[in-house]
Amino acid sequence: MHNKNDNVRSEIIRRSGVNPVKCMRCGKCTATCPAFDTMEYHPHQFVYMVESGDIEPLMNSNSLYQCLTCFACVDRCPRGVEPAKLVEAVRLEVIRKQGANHMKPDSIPAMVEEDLPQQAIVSALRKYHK
Amino acid sequence: MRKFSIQALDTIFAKIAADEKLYLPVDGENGSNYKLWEPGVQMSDALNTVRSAKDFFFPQTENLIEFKVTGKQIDIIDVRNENEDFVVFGVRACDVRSFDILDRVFLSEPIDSYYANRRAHSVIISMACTRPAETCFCGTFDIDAANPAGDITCWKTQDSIYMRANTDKGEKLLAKLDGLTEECDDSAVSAQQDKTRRIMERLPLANLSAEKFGGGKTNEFFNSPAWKELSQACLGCGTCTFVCPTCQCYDIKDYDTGNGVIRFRCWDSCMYSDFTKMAHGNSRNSQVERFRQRFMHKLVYYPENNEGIFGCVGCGRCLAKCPISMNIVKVMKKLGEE
Amino acid sequence: MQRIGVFVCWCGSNIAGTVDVKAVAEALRSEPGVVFSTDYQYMCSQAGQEIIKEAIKEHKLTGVVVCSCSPRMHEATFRKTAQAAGLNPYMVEIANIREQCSWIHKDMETGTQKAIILGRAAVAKVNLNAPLIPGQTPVTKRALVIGGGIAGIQTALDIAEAGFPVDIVEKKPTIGGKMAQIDKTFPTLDCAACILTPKMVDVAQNENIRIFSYSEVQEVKGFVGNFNVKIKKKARFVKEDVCTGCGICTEKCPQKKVPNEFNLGMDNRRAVYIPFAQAVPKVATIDADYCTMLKTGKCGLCAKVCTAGAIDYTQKDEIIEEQYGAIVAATGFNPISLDKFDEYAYNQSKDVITSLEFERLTNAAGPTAGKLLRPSDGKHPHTIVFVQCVGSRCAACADKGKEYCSKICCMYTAKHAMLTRDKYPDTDVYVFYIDVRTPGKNFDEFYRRAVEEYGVHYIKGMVGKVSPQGDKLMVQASDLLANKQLHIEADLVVLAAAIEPDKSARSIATMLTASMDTNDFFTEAHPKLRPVESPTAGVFLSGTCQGPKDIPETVSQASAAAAKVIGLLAKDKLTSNPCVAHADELMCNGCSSCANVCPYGAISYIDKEFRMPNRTTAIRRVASVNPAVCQGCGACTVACPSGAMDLNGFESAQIIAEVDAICR
Amino acid sequence: MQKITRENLINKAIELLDNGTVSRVLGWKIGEFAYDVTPAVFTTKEDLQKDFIFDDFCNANFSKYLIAETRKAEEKVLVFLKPCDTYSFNQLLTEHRFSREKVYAVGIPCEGMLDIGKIKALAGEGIIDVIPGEGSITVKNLYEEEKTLAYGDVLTERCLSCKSKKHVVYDELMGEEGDVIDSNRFDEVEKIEKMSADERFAFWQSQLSKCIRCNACRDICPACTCEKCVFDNPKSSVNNKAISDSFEEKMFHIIRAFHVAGRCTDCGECSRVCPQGIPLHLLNRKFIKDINSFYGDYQAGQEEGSRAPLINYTFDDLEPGEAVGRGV
Amino acid sequence: MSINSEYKPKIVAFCCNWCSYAGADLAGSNRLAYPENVKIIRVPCSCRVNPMFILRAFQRGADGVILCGCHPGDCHYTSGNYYTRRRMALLFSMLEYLGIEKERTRVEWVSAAEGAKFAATMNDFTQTVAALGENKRLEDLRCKR
Repeated sequence: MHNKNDNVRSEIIRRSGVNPVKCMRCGKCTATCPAFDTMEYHPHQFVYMVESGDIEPLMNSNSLYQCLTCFACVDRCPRGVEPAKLVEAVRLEVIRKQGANHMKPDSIPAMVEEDLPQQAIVSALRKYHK
Repeated sequence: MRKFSIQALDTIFAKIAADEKLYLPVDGENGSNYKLWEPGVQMSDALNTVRSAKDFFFPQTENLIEFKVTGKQIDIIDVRNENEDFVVFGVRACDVRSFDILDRVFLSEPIDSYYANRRAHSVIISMACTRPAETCFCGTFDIDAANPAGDITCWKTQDSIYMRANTDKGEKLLAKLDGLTEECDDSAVSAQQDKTRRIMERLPLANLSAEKFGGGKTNEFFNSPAWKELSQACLGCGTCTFVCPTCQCYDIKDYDTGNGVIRFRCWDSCMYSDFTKMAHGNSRNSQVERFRQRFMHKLVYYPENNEGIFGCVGCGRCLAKCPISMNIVKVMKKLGEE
Repeated sequence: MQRIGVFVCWCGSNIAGTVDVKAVAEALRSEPGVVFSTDYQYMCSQAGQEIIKEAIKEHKLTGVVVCSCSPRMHEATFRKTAQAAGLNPYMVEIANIREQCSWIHKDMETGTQKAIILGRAAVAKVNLNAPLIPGQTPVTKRALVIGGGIAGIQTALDIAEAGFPVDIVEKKPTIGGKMAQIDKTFPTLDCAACILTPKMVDVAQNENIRIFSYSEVQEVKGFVGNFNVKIKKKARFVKEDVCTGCGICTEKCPQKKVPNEFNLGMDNRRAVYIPFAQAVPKVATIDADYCTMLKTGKCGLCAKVCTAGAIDYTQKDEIIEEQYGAIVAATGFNPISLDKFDEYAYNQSKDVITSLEFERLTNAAGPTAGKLLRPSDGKHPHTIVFVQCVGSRCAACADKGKEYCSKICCMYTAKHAMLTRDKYPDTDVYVFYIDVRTPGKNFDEFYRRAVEEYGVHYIKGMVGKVSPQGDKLMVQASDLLANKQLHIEADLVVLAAAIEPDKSARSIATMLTASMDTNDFFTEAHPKLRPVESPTAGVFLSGTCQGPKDIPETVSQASAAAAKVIGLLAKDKLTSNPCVAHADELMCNGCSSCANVCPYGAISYIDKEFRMPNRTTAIRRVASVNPAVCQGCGACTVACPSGAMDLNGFESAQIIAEVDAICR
Repeated sequence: MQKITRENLINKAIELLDNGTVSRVLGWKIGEFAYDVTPAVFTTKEDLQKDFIFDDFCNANFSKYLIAETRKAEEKVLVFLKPCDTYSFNQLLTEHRFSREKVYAVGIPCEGMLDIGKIKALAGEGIIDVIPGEGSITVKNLYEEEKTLAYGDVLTERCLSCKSKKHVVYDELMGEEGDVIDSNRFDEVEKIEKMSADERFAFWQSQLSKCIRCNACRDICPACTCEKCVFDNPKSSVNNKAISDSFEEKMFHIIRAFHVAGRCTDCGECSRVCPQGIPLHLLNRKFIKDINSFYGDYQAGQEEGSRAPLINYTFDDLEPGEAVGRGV
Repeated sequence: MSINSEYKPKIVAFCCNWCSYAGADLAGSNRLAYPENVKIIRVPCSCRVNPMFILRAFQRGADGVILCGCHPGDCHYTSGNYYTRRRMALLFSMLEYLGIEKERTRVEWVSAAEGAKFAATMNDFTQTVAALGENKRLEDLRCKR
């Protein structure tokens, strides 16, 4: 069951530093997720699907971009699984396949607004800059 | 008598060292000690080495035999390696005499073949003293520092070194150096000897006499009350014994290596509480008795068994090294008072 | 020279699977001292032990090496075997070739080689073993139970029933513990008070039991059979033997604003109080932190109204010293603090409560006289959300929760949900769970009744957030099976807080020299085979101080601990472990280093006359070890520079021989 | 400041003998040469006047002699203690090695003792007289040569980094009391700590390989007072009489230093008496330095009855893993 | 020094009976592998370990010595491991001062419940020691014949 996407799976696990096996399926991540409504796959599903190597659907899902990277799931998880990091890792997998950078450091000053949290820029750069 | 210029010293050493290992006193951080000569090694000018020359024949530890144990099988392994020729250069008169004293112990029946082999394979080149120290008292035991024994005797002057062979071994070695030395008379040597002997007379211990001691004096000294006073500061360490050129006591011990046993002998000291400890305990169970043993041996027991020759050569090492400055001179003076 | 027999165990395939046992037996046969060597499927079996016994007799063995499982498992077994064959039991050593070898190595060659080396080390040690004779010490026939909850009560009653005197030390003014605060018990729904209070009365009336309430253990010295304990009886400013428990003082006391800990602070009591009606001893206690008289010297009302004249403002803490043969730890548990779980708003809303608080809210003697009302406004809640595993199974948050499962929450939450629905059928009850764990007699049936008969909504998923909005609590949660996020408007949220050992347990463990695990639960001597004993001889474990437990389990463990204590107290003499330190007087110089490091005070000094050279004598100060007090740790052996101090069974020479054998 | 002289000490000793306070006097006895001084027990006025000496070579620390001396008789023995000797005295009392009641301790001042080894190294052999001067000594030899040497160049190693001129225990003090000194005694240790591991190994290998196992360091050491040393005890499995492998000397010196760790007062006698000139005090000082930095300053012998660091602990001591890798 | 992949250092592990030996047993029960070069010697308490034993192990050819005891505060004998901690801190510092590689000695606190930690510790220690190569600085050549 785990072998179909083993390479991608282990790469995601390596990149995120997350051990999805630690998950005890309590769903607290999903319960706490502010983006739940817009997401196709929810944090606990992310964890489970990565664990079972079912990564294709995740890569094709818009859920990747609905995650706000707010880390609520990371904070609340009683087992220290850190689902957001998995989402991030899958997102990177998609971005890296696309090749070019979507965002360049040079373009950042133009984006800076007073109200924009710095973390958003950092997250965006992480997401869209290879 | 042969002589050569002091500048040729290294050439002479190289010639000797070409065939045999050559050892000589070399200055180190902690005074002079015997080292293997190699090109570039300088001979020390110090009066004497910190450790005595007895190590050459009677090293501090020496493996005698080994047993290899495999399960319950024991194999005996011969590890002897004392059959190599070597030359010791620059031995002082006192240390040369110490070899005689050791010979009388190790070469009398039963002969200690380890010691005997080393002696047989050695050539001793002695060096006459010119600048004795305040601790020297070889004269007390009729040793002439200006005319030491040995296979070859050397005298060192400002510019030259004079050599005289005393034995066949010495002749042979000297012959080997023929091309590098020249024949000479002994006038320079005599002059130096006279000078040295005059200094010897002025030494603080020049008048120390061993007359009162010797064989047959056991009863006279054994029960002297002086021993208690003399020994009360003694720590019971083995410093005097281990720097002494004539102390010859050893212990034979087995070292279990885990794979077998190495049987070795090592110096022992009669100052130690477990010296000659036997099944019943210790025959000398207080420091007074142990202290007495060492000096009685040097001054009474040894001469008794060896035609009056004393077991001390007056080298003065123990005077310099005893942590509490107790020594044979103080013992002789105190006992001699009575 | 010893005559050593080597016995290599296969342990079925446990050892033989990765160790060539025949080769081990063969290799060890050629070790020095070994005269016999063999192997067998199960050395610990009757037949295996017979082989050892016969070999001891036939080959006149003086030492035995068993290459088998861990000595922690069967060392005692094989020692007894040897003893039965007439050999001193301490002439037996175990080479651990299972846990340390066959179980961790996969390769036969590797396993065999290592097993040989481990066996060799054991042989090297036995070569230096000497027969050891255990000492004997008398047993004080009295037990101490620390903690007066249901565990302590049951243990004390059982011991007392067997005829031995028992003292209970309880730090609160009454015994009863957590069970006294509980309303009903699962799965039978008996009233907790109805089944507990008769036992409390039994305790009070039992001639063999003394209760030291409002007391703490202050110091424990001694050892199994001979503990010397100092108990601090805290001043309660009421003469216990005079107070009739009439309660007049508790009604007249003008200081009314003292949070009532029995109701978890949900209502108030007076500065002088009796925790609850059925308290044992039923004696008032003055709370020095709140009493005006004690704080300012002005008031004295309680003394005036007390017809018995029991009030004594000058009372001081009292130290009682008593001897005990055995000590039982029954220190119990507490729910963890939920202060750090911001997401559940426990600190923000009065209507977010713990399960224990819920018990008090539903209890007839509680702050609401048994009516389920919201603490904030006293209204009846219509929607109640229960959250399980709050702080339990929490591996990522050691500062907040506990990694272990608290075991009892599933069942009491089902009980709460069921009782709520039973009494208030108009209430919607949700239970959020990760797993529902119901292993126990009638447990799953109970849970299913809650779902099937009482219509409790069990939802697989966790609550992510509770946010107070107006007088409601917005509960955001996930329903994992429906893959939905739920938003429930609740009136009351009940959190099943994890339980943890009582904070006092750590210091008590230190006094008892009993070990604890990283969660501060007492460690049992063996998790399976000696679950009610501490590794420290004479110290026993009862109830939740050893691990989370429900009431039936606690009671059975309490009785088990009592049985162990009775077994101990029934003996007139105890044989003590002979593996103790001993000083070689000839070498000892009396410097006191050893006595300074001895944790048991087992070393004293005597002036002894020694024969010196030449028929003189000298008096020297030398160490002397009390073998009954020494526990054999060996700290002294290293503190001693001369090597005069050595340890039986673990002598320096033996350990060095093992080192040599291993490094060979 | 009045200088305490030989005469002062002799008079004090005679006074105490005469009034029956003591029956014996532990003092320094004049020897063959200007520098050779032997510890001795004096019982009469005549002996004291004839042989008692107090000069720049009175190195010997009498504390250890008290163990044997106090066992000999019921009467008190008089002992003269230099400041550093008093620390050893206290440490031995802490370890119950002799009875305080049997000793009358007189503290005497010390301006530092001289090292004959250093003098000989600078002035050569053949010394017949050493004449003390102001800040220097004049050495005369057999060859009618004279040399003046600065005090600082010939002080013993331990006196160069003297830790205290204060007497921590005495019954009576002669002269004025000094102070504990902020010494530089750890400089040498730090120098070694700063070397690379290879250099450190090379340094100690070369030093320790000189050892001849004469046991002088152990036998002079006031902390080594075991009735029988483990290295002499055949039952200890580590006994050995002589060095026959480089391991043995390491074992001996490490264990010896460990056994006296926390008890060593840093009196420096070990290095002073070593016939091979091994700086053994640098091992002991390493332990002292570590103890000070790991567990807080501790001076063995400063206070009678104090608990040595190795028989003590706190709950938050540093871990062994944190103890290494600090100096380098 | 070239690191031979076949090189297997000899490791002596002193384990206290109550915590670490039980931890090792647990590692065994859980089948958590660690190198066979680790050999365990059972002592009642870590405080039973004399520095002489450690030096002895090196003398006899051990390449690394590790001492395991209960966590500070958990000692079965209350205080044993506190003494161990001081003794070993000083001993290890001294060995380092003498130029002995500091990685050859280690103290690790392993409880009876920490089978996994025991195995991980032994794996790590063995690797560390293997990287150093043979113990040359505290060897006794007589024992290597």
